[in-house]
Amino acid sequence: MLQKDFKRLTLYLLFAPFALWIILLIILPHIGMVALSLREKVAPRVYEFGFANYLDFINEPIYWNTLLRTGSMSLLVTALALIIGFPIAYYIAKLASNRTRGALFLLCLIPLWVSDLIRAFGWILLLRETGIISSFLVWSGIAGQPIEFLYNDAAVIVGLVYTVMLFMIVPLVSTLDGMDNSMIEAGYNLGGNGFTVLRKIIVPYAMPGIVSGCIVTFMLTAGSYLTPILLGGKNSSWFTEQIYNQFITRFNWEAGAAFGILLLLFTSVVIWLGLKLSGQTLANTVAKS
Amino acid sequence: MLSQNKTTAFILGYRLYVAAFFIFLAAPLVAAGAFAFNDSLFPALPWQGFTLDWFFNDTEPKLGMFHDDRLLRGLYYSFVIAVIVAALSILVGTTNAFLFVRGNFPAKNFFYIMMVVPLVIPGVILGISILVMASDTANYAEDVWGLDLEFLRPGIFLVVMGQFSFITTITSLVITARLKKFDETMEEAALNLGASRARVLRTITLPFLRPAMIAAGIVAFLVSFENFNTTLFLVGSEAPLTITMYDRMAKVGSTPVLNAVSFFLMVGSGLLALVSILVQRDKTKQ
Amino acid sequence: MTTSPMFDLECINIAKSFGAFRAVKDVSFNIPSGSFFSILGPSGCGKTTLMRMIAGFEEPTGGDIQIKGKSVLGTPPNKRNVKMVFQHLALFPMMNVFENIAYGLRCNGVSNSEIKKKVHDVLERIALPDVAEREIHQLSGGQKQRIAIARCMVLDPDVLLLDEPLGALDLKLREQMKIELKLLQHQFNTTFVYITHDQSEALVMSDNVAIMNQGRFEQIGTPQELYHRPSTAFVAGFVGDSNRWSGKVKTSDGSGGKVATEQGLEMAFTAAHGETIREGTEVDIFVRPEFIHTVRKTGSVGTGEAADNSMDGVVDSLLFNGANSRVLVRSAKGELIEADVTLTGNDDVKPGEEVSLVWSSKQAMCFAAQGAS
Amino acid sequence: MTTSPMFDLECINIAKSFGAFRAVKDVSFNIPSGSFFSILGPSGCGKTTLMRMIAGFEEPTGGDIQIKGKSVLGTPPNKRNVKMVFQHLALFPMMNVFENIAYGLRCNGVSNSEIKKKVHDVLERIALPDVAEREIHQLSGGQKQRIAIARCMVLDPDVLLLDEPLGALDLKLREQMKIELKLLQHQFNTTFVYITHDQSEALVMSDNVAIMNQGRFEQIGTPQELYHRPSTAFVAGFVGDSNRWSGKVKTSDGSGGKVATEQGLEMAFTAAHGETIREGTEVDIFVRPEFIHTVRKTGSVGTGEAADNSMDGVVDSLLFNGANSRVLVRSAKGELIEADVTLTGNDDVKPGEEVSLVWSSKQAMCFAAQGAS
Amino acid sequence: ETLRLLTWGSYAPEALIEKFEEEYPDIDVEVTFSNNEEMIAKLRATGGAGYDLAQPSHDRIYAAQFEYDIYKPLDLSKINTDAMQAKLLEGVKENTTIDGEVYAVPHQWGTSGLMADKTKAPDLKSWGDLCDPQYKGRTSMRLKRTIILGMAYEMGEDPFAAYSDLEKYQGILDKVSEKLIECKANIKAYWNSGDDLTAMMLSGEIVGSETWDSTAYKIYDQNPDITFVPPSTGALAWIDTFAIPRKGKADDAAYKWINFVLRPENVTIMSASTGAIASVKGAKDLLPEDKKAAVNAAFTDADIDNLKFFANIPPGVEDMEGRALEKIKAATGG
Ligand SMILES: Nc1ncnc2c1ncn2[C@@H]1O[C@H](COP(=O)(O)OP(=O)(O)OP(=O)(O)O)[C@@H](O)[C@H]1O
Ligand SMILES: Nc1ncnc2c1ncn2[C@@H]1O[C@H](COP(=O)(O)OP(=O)(O)OP(=O)(O)O)[C@@H](O)[C@H]1O
Ligand SMILES: NCCCCNCCCN
Ligand SMILES: [Mg+2]
Ligand SMILES: [Mg+2]
Repeated sequence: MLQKDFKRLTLYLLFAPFALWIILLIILPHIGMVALSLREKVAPRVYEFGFANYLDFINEPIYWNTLLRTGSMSLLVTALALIIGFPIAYYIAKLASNRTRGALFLLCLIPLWVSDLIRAFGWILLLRETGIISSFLVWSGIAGQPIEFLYNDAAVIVGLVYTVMLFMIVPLVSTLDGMDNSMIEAGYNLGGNGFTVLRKIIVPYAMPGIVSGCIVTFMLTAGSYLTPILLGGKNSSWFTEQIYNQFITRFNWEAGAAFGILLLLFTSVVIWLGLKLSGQTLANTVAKS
Repeated sequence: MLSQNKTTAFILGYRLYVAAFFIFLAAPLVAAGAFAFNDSLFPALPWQGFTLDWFFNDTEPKLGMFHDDRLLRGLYYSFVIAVIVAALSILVGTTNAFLFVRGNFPAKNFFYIMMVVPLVIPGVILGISILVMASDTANYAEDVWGLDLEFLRPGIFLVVMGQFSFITTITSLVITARLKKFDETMEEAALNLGASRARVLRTITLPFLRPAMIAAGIVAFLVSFENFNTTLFLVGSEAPLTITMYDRMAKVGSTPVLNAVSFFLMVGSGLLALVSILVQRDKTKQ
Repeated sequence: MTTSPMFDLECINIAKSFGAFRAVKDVSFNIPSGSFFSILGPSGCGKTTLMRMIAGFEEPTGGDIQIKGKSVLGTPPNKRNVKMVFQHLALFPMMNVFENIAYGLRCNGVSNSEIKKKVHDVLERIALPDVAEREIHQLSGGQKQRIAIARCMVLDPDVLLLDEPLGALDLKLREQMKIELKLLQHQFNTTFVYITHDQSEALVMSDNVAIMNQGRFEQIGTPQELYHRPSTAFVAGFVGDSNRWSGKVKTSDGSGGKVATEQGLEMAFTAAHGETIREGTEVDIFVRPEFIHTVRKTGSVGTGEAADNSMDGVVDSLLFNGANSRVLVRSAKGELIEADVTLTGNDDVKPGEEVSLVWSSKQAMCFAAQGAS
Repeated sequence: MTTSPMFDLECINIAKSFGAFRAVKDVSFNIPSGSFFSILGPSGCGKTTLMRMIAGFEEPTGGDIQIKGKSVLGTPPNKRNVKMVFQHLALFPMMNVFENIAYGLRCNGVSNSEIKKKVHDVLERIALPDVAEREIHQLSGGQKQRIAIARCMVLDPDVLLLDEPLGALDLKLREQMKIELKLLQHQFNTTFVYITHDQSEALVMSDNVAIMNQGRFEQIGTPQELYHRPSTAFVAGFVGDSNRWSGKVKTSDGSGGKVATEQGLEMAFTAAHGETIREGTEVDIFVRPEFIHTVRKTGSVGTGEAADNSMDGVVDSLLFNGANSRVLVRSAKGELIEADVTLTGNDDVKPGEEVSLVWSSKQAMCFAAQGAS
Repeated sequence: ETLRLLTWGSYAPEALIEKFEEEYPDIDVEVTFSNNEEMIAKLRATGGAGYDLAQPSHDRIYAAQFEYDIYKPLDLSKINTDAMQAKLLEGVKENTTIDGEVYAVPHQWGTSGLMADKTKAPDLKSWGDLCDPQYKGRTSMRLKRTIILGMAYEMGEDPFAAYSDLEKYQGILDKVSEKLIECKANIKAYWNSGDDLTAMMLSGEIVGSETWDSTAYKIYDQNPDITFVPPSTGALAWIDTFAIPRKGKADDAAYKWINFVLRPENVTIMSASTGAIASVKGAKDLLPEDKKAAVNAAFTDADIDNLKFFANIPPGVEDMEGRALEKIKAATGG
């Protein structure tokens, strides 16, 4: 039937851009990267198939330590962003009056307005020993001498939490927004106190938003580059930095590709675990925000 | 209203917390913006007095941003790239929305997940994977066929592709969400009133999607504009602004002209964000 | 089968299957020009599917649809002169009222000045002359309703289809729009085909009503015919409230006789329209509450009708609902029987009071039981 | 004011302002233990606000609320033994039925075995013994309704508040749930406070109804009192259908007399309950359709009641609606008057027929007009 | 046409570009700032396309060209080699000749060494002094190969000599890494760019650091107490060169630029911006006054004699050094 042919043709036409996008820009490049990571450099301009790059990773504690460090700090950042962001999201979605709600939400988006670079730049200006905060503390007499806030893990975490906060708050606000206020009232009405209502009603209800926010936050953090480099101290290596180094300063694309695959596997496993533990799926979390 | 049984102290504390949070959000931006007006060669305290030199002065060493060709060129490339990426990603985002909302095909769920996946791949990895594939292809073409596929070498094309590869997920999600809210009977109504399919698309469905497309476009534009991680690996000689600024910071030394650019960007994206909000406050919410 | 062009719409053995599921089964009907025709049936019985076939959104798996005597089977929906008002109206939110109404005209390539005139005219006719420049969200529910109709009527359709257009409105407005819809139909003098699962809508507005059940038409007739002379037990039960008993016929002359319910209640009955019911048949008996008169033991009030059934009982409870109040009477056999009463507030029946219920055998409609029906 | 502990709930001069807007104005009432009390009023009149104050979600700006004789003003909502069924039920979608019902018990620290027993019991009582393990989205609308009630009742509340719990259900289900709610209340024998803007719900279910308008209670009484002896024009107009005229009193002995409507129609009236109406007063007159008897010119049927008002007219149209059919009669002065008729399908009145409408002066309720009321 | 320069920050001052564009109106100059590693990485990714002129240091050309084939041979006849200091020219040619083809000529040279605030750290003289506990938390360095090499000299090794024996070089690397890890506790932060180094130094957050001489000269302008200090084992000298990428599309313009910036009057402008000394004859005299003063404050003739020129990096060394650097970075040193 003509109608059916037309439908089929439309479907193909709609599928084509999707397929081109996913195949050419996502699948093939990743296959290419896997292939590249399985090449061993045996001499200049001479390569062989092998797992040397991965073995290298396993045998060198620096590498996997850095990956673990990156992972654990990313989890920490994710947790902090959730803890700090949840009350804010709740305030915006449930407590603020209709008019302020829009304004507050807009304010939350402000950091998105400028790049990572400028955000980090701003933090440097604030945190450095001769920066604004330290100067203020000295000026106000709270501190006797300038204090260095920059160049340490705490600074990195502050900067990262700042950078990803938005991606935590937006899905939280949107799920909490969809929650009928009477649900919370019912929670109280049936005898729950503030804590019970939070634990048994609000948090479970917001779970898709929480998971969505956590996934995006975690992966943004683990994949970030500028913030840890610019704010980090002497000990703060970040896995992306090592990937960059492999590619750029060591011209070792093969190892860089292997590291890239490892980072991808690592974040995927963490995200997968998170989804399993929270009983959510990618489709009802990230795909919804 | 949902905390009526809490003490006023609790509410006050809550408000203070919210206020503190927004100060936290604003602080680095204010800091970055404020030093644009400091009459000093370094973006640092002490405050040396107010100046607009970092915007308008036309001589070294205090070359203002509007006279700094390299920054302006970066701005221009950023703009061009962002516009192309936004346009492409809206286009594909829209076809994806139709595909997943209207289409019926095997393994639809799986493909839907595939559509979301680029958002959870670290940007650095997207960058290098595309770089690797593009160079391999170009090298192969050169070695085997003697073809010089220059567009596969780092440059604007690859930057656009790299950004497009994950920004399309964002636009797809935004537009899909909107299309899901579309009442298909509206299309049937239009058909019923005598419109052809093409006309229905043009006069009913696309206008309905327009706010989402604009909003998605603005988000795409902003994300592209500020992207660093993916771009870093794909950039050629036409460097967009973030890269230019980074190079400036890391390789030359920053002057408050970077603060001036930051300030300029904040104002610009602020305006854009406002536009997107005005657009989304559309009249089609029944 | 010959087709006579005096019918605006004619369906002949129309059928629709979704896979193995038969949503519409061999439905045939025709609608005289200018009449108000309703299709009434429970949710899921296939009403919308039928209407979508008429509008061209679904292709029938069998049968023929003719509009003004011409088959429209191959005609795409945008070429059929059958307009439709959707359940949620499907007004275009991105256009104002004028543009909504003008939409169909523009599709037909009508000139701008002509459009202006026509839109203006139709707005006058629906008594909303001043809303042309309004946005859709600035209209009230009833106004939207009328705009949705105007949008179709401006195109001068052969038939207007309405799919539960009042479903989304609230109670009060629905009552009001019922009357208004009927008036509009009078005004435009166009054939309306109206879908609903609310019997009161169908009864109040229609010239003819088809009762649909499980993909089939059970009966087509005027509202009064359906109400008073239902031809199947389903129709009797679906249209209007009823006391319903299952029983067995004791004596019968084919069109009436005596029946005893399973609980042992005996009553005189009349066989339903056109049915012949023999002795010994298992039957369903329907008696409408408003035909049961509650006679108080003290100070009896004479009724003007032949009340050849009567039963004593005790008032169990009163469901006071203003003019639609009802009394529940428990018979000696323990059954609850509903009867309408008018409660004036002075000296009404009270729970516990002994009463007689009387009703005419004419109002006790009997249908041969059909398995689990 | 002394408080007697026989009332489960007592409100004394309760008031609530939102800024300058007074949503609830000095409302006082008390509800005897175990009764079904409804608050009926148009949208926005303050019903929900009142209920939220009782539940503790809003603090009154004045007055006192007492539950079982004790003021609960300072008590937070989770400490009040007043449970609430929300309009959209607010069942917790992330918990199954069992957990929904168990929630309140867990909050009270009830032991697990006890919880199991109680949940099981309450499910039995609402006749849904097998749904404990279902997810909320697997329930039908009516089932959800009952679970929402069970969730409250399992906590043995002093008072159960219900805020338009049937609002979201469809017509048929709403009809059915009306009866069911009443039965549940009987079963649990708990005080129900029921909010609605649907008069039929309030009338059918309640022991007592309060009519609320613009933040005030206009009248409290049994459904029949409200229907038959409304104390204000608002109540007369809001509860039940009415023909309504504005007019001026010609002669009066204070409690009744003669009145002429603006259109010149004259009739005998009775002053509304408790009102004294003098000659020359501007009044609103209400006559319910079911109290107007349509008398056909041919073959008159005697009515048992004193019908001291009578008017001739021509049948304009019949609104056939089964048992609730109505006739519209156009009077000689051109007015349309609605009267209920029973249409049997045999020899009914027809449009164009001349009829007399007769009604008793007792049924013509008169209220002194209050400005724009 | 466009001349796309891939060069160091400050190696293309705006004033000079304007002057060049005035002289050659049909040439448009576009600059990308980079560093040695990135130049190679970029050109490797592009297969030598995307740029028309690159300026890697002399020691970074041979291996990169050998492995990735990213440059094209220079046509020396188009370059005004006569103006160049013969010693520098020969040195660079020697380092960058493959199969008889020359791939680079020198542009300007400078050193990496130390800088110190004389008032606060008068005794900071050698690479090792950065690890002196008396400056605890008040020194800095860049975690790149320069500090490895400097520290190797400090420890009495000759790293460049060990290039021929990579095993031996690995030994040196291990030793140096250990030392640098120990040293970690002493330093405030690793600097990444001339920018953060300048900020730390000028604000007094640190008193001494490893540095490029040019950065030190700039700071000297602001605060004459801060001077470049050639380390006692000798400053490390580099020569930044000109090389033409294999797929460069504006060779003529590139040659024009090379000859242009080597003209005496332009050398002064260039040096004012870069702080480096051109490889032309009499270059020191062409330095602008302030730079001349800074250089004189920093260098004695003995220091100049003691310069250690970076030697060609053989393939594989980058990887070894990279690993050592990562190890240092990852070590927890306080
Ligand atoms: N596209 C479809 N595919 C499969 N089954 C369908 C489809 N459309 C309708 N049905 C089924 O056909 C039956 C009739 O559906 P239809 O929508 O016509 O009912 P309806 O009478 O309009 O009901 P309602 O009053 O609830 O609108 C239903 O059982 C429905 O599930
Ligand atoms: N938090 C509030 N702030 C300001 N005004 C309010 C607030 N809550 C309710 N109101 C106003 O108080 C009035 C009464 O509202 P309420 O919700 O009690 O009405 P209701 O009788 O329940 O109406 P409905 O039947 O529509 O639910 C309304 O005019 C409403 O706008
Ligand atoms: N290891 C080689 C360093 C080359 C430095 N060139 C420095 C230019 C700084 N502006
Ligand atoms: Mg339907
Ligand atoms: Mg309400």
